[in-house]
Amino acid sequence: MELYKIDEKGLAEAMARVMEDYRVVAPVEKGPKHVFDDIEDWSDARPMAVGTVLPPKKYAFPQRETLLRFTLTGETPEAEAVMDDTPVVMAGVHPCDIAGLRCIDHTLAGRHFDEHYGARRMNAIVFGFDCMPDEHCFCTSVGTLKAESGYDLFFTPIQTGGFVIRIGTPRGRQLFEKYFQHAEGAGVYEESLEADFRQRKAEAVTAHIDAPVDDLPEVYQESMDSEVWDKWGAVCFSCGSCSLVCPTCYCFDVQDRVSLDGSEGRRDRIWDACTLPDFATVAGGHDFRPTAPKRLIHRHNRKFNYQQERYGEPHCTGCGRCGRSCLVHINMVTVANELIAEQKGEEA
Amino acid sequence: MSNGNGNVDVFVENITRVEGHGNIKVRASDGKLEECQLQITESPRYYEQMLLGRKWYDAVHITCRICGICSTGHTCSSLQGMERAMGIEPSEQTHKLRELGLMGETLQSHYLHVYFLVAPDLLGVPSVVPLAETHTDVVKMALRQKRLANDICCVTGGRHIHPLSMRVNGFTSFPTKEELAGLKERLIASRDDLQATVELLLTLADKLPAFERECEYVALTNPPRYEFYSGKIGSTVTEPVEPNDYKSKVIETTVPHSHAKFCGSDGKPYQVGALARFNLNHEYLKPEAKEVAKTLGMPGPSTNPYFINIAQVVECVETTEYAVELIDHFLDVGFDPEQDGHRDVKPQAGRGTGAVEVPRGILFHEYEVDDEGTIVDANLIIPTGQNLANVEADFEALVPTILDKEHKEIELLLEMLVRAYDPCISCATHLLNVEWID
Amino acid sequence: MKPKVAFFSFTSCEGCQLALLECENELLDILGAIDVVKFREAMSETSDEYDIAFIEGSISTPHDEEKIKKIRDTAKVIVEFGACAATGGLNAMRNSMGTEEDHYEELREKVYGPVGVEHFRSTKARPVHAVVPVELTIPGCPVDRGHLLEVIEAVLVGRSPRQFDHPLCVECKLNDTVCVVEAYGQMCMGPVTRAGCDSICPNVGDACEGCRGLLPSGNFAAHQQMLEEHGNSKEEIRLRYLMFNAYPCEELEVPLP
Amino acid sequence: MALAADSSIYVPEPVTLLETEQPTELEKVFRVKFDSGRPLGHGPGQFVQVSLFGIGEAPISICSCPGNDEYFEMTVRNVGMLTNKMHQMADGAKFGVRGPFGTTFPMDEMKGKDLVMVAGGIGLPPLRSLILPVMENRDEFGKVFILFGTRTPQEILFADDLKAWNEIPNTTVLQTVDQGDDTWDGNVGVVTTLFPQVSVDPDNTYAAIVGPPIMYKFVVMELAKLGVADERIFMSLERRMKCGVGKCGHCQINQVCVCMDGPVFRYSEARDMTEAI
Ligand SMILES: Cc1cc2nc3c(=O)[nH]c(=O)nc-3n(C[C@H](O)[C@H](O)[C@H](O)COP(=O)(O)OP(=O)(O)OC[C@H]3O[C@@H](n4cnc5c(N)ncnc54)[C@H](O)[C@@H]3O)c2cc1C
Ligand code: SF4
Ligand code: SF4
Ligand code: SF4
Repeated sequence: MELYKIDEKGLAEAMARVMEDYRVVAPVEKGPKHVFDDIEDWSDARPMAVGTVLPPKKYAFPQRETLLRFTLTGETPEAEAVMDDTPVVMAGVHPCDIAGLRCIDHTLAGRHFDEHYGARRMNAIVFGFDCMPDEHCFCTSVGTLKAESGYDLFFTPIQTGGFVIRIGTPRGRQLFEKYFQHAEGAGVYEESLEADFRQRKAEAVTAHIDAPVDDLPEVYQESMDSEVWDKWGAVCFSCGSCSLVCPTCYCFDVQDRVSLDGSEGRRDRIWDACTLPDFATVAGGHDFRPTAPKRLIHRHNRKFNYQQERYGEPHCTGCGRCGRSCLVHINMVTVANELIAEQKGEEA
Repeated sequence: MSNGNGNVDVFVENITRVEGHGNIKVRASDGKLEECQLQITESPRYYEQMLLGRKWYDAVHITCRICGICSTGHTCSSLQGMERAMGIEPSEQTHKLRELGLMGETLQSHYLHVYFLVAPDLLGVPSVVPLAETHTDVVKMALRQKRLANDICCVTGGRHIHPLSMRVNGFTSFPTKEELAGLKERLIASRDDLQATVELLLTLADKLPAFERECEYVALTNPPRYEFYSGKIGSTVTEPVEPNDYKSKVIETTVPHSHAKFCGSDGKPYQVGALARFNLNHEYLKPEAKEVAKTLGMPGPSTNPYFINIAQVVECVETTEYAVELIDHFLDVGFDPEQDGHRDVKPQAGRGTGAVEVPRGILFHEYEVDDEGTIVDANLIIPTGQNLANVEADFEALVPTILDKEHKEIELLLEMLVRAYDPCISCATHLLNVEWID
Repeated sequence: MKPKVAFFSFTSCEGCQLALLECENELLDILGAIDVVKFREAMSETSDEYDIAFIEGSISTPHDEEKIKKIRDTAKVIVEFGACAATGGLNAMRNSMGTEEDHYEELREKVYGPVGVEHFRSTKARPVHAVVPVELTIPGCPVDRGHLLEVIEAVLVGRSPRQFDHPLCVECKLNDTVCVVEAYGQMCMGPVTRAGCDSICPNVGDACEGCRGLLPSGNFAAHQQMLEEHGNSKEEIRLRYLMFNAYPCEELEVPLP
Repeated sequence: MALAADSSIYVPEPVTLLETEQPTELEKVFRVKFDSGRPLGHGPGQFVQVSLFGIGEAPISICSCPGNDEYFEMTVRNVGMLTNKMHQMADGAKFGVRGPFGTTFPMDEMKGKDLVMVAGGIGLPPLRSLILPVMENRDEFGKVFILFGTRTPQEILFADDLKAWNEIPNTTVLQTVDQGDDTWDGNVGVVTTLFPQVSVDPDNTYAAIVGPPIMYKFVVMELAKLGVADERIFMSLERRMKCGVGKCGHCQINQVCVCMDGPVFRYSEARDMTEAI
């Protein structure tokens, strides 16, 4: 694969030109944290910032989205699908979030293709960026240290300044050729610098799951009755934060709104979360997951068991967001390690 | 009932189109006034008591709930009081942004009052609802203006009612450039609407009764500014005093009839609010506002309480222009989070009083806190409370002159008078005595 | 037939009625869809026939109690409107200052001056549903405009409005808002408070004070412990719970630190 | 570069309500046809998403016989806002339908076998879309037992059908109510109390179950006692659903989505799913 390099200035110039033609979003500062937001000036972007509140999935699958608009005036109500296919360049998507998008593709772009998601997703241009982990990141445990695909362009910072660039798609190549005049070809040396960065990144990861990710489905399947769930369930607020910030979660609720004169309306979908009370309640009041431990079991199993078994990859990408946002310190690594330890204890 | 021979017995229960619940009770026989009361029937709310034992940071969010209309004013006064109590001097940026919020609130309250509460009287309809059909353009304009005013409060305080981001010694968040620029654009565009309002009022101005009564007027003064937020407590009678010395100006007396604890300066009733501000500070109005005052036939001080409505329109112009000025300032210098100290407040024992001009007049919040920032004493003095004695004095002067009128007309004139003061009874009840009339 | 709607105000700041008047962009549409027959704050005409009664304010005097019962007899639908009506709101702060009638006499005297005339009695401040059954609730101090409009819409369409049986944290996340506990260790009530205000406080960097009321499903013990971990004293946490939620604490038997 | 899609899996197709019938206080049967004239083309056990603009959607099973090109039928219990609105609809009303969705009872596999069909309450309508084709091709199946339990005699659905089926040779309809009254002289007790009357060749028997969540465990125990293998027990599960097409996540049980991988499951699969029953 061809490799290129670009310095900071060249990148800024290229991005300025991209911004003339495209909507560009990237992590920006918000208080002491970062969020993905529209940018007009590349100097506002913090493409390497880890732990944005929400992952960039919100551009392919927005928090609130109108699916249909309908009119109620005629004899037969009429509905029209609402699609948004405005291209958006997402700059600063880290390997974990690239994996996150792929996980959501399995469902939303799988059987019964969701055109609303599809329209956005296919027009979401991914400028991946490498990053330095904080104490919540655990990409090395779930195989997302490095993105093999899923990006149009990927930027890794190198010690000599600037970035090396990899091109992941034909679309990426077109964009590269159109906007990145200041990039130069790179060679073995830069490749070693790239490897170097990744090496340092891997070493900086401090949170680790104590078992190979392929073993996890079994660990979780065997742990349905573990006391670990009761322990954490007892402090869980059932606030849904963990699910809502997760790059692989896609559950949603659907709500209709009608204008006050009753003539027209819309059908919206809004993110929902399986950790919230009543998520699984049906008519008659029966709740299939009535307690916090039961809901935690479901969420954690979705990451390392159910979806992993179904689609062949863990649906936790090691981004650490759920751990950062959980105010009672429930996180994937702690829970996984407790389950693993418990089973090792049982075996021994 | 008036029979045209000097006997009057008026009882208006639950005066409409005022904030909160109040009754008017007037009785006269043989041309002699026997009873004359503005009764407040709102349930007691115990705000001052509820503050005791709470922390310094809660005062603002509790007291802004005293009133839905002037919650920004309560917020500003509360913050000033608490800052003065704990010896904190916030940055100019903080003061100016609060002022912008206050401008929004003054505008929104005046618009609400003029269009929704007073205009129906002048146009001879019972409420704004029928106006939606007969005067659609006026109503739409009113809604547009009110919306703009509300949005100023929202952009500065984070919410239209009960501001959020205003804190002791700063703000938890600042407006964005886009928000400010948007407001400015709308404010400038609103000058046309304002002009239309002035013209509308001009056609109705002769409907405002001619009634004069000399009294003392009290408002913040801070030459050469038409002041709302800082300065001293000025008076048309006495020398100005510092807010912390408010007690030397505002005396709380207990009157024998139902309305105990009326505030009187030197024992006499006085007036606060738009007309008081105008009478004290009119020479410092911006040229645009001065012009409007002239157009509306009130170039200088007036003693006609019905003209409070005119003063309000003049203030709409003044606050619009001042808001534009403040926004220009922020667009120019931006916000510097470094200047904000709301996250590093260290409680300290002390006593202090805040004083700001809310739409209905000067509002005092006095607090005493201990060295852990726990509130040990609180005293809140609300404009409507200060005005009540004056309203009754107006009644006493007015009623004998209108005894020969029809009952309905007397009732309307009295109601209009009460409404002119724009009393905010939900505020006032935290201190007023109450008498329940069933 | 347009539904006839009446607005009533009890012990409150009347900010919630104002919140309705503040729906400037929608007000004309609302007036087109409903028939407002009583709205003292904005109109003089009135009628005693109505289908839907919006109630603002707490029930805090024997007279209030009588009045709300009369309204219940007339209205098909009662909407508790705003924190004071839905949870007792700030008014209920005084409930913990004592429960005896005498006590209120004393309080009243302190605040309102010496007794010289007939004061009317006041009782504990209670939400409307503590006195008469209600059909719908729009909590919040003040009510959220969006929620208010949604309920009006739902009533017109014949849909049951959303209940927001989940914590406020949900809306923080949907809004990409920085958590004020995570960022500043503020005393946020969000994890145990009913959502539906679009996380308006955290959005501007302020902690949720719980004005929409405690969630019956709230994990109060864990929440209080979490707040303590972030450096807030037991007393501060207790006061925070008793600010907007004095009545719900009683109603839900919430353990307080 | 832009991918333009103007169709959407969430757009319902217009249908017209032909007629309704109200067998019980809470339930109404809706006969419906697509305005486009297209047949629904459902299999036994499938459901549709009924869509009322302004209110929302709800999954509702088809209770009519597959293969009917004229119309299809649904039985709806009035429990909430959408179902309530449906109950208020007049003949000729227009609304929306998406589907059919979900898995079916395996008619072909069942051919030549004895059948035990167990329904509780509103579980009978979905089962009816299996019973009707079985009855139409009655000689292709062995013995058929239909067990139906409701809480009260007033809640019995499709009484005429039940009676007619019971007349068919080799077919037994057994009914029970949780609480009897003076109108009722039949069996009183939960549906499992009917099992002693069932006699089938267990190695050659298929079972189908639809009912309230609590029912499944006990019915499965009875079937096990009879000796019916887990592989030959089918059950239709109910979960909350927002989309019907495997997206919204509400109906997920372990690896599967009830809307897409179900609602009809083979018990040998459901058995190993921790949350299924
Ligand atoms: C595959 C399938 C087939 C079904 N077939 C039928 C049928 O043939 N006849 C019939 O009457 N009912 C059937 N149901 C149940 C029916 O979908 C619900 O009763 C209906 O969604 C309730 O909608 P509502 O708007 O009237 O009630 P709502 O007002 O939405 O809700 C009432 C209660 O139902 C819960 N609820 C919300 N959505 C659902 C949902 N999708 N499923 C279950 N509960 C929900 C809510 O939590 C609430 O507690 C079926 C359900 C499924 C999953
Ligand atoms: S695990 Fe944490 S973030 Fe998730 S619902 Fe529970 S308390 Fe909220
Ligand atoms: S489960 Fe947590 S760590 Fe894993 S991808 Fe989701 S938010 Fe990130
Ligand atoms: S700020 Fe408050 S409401 Fe928002 S996520 Fe944090 S704890 Fe929850």
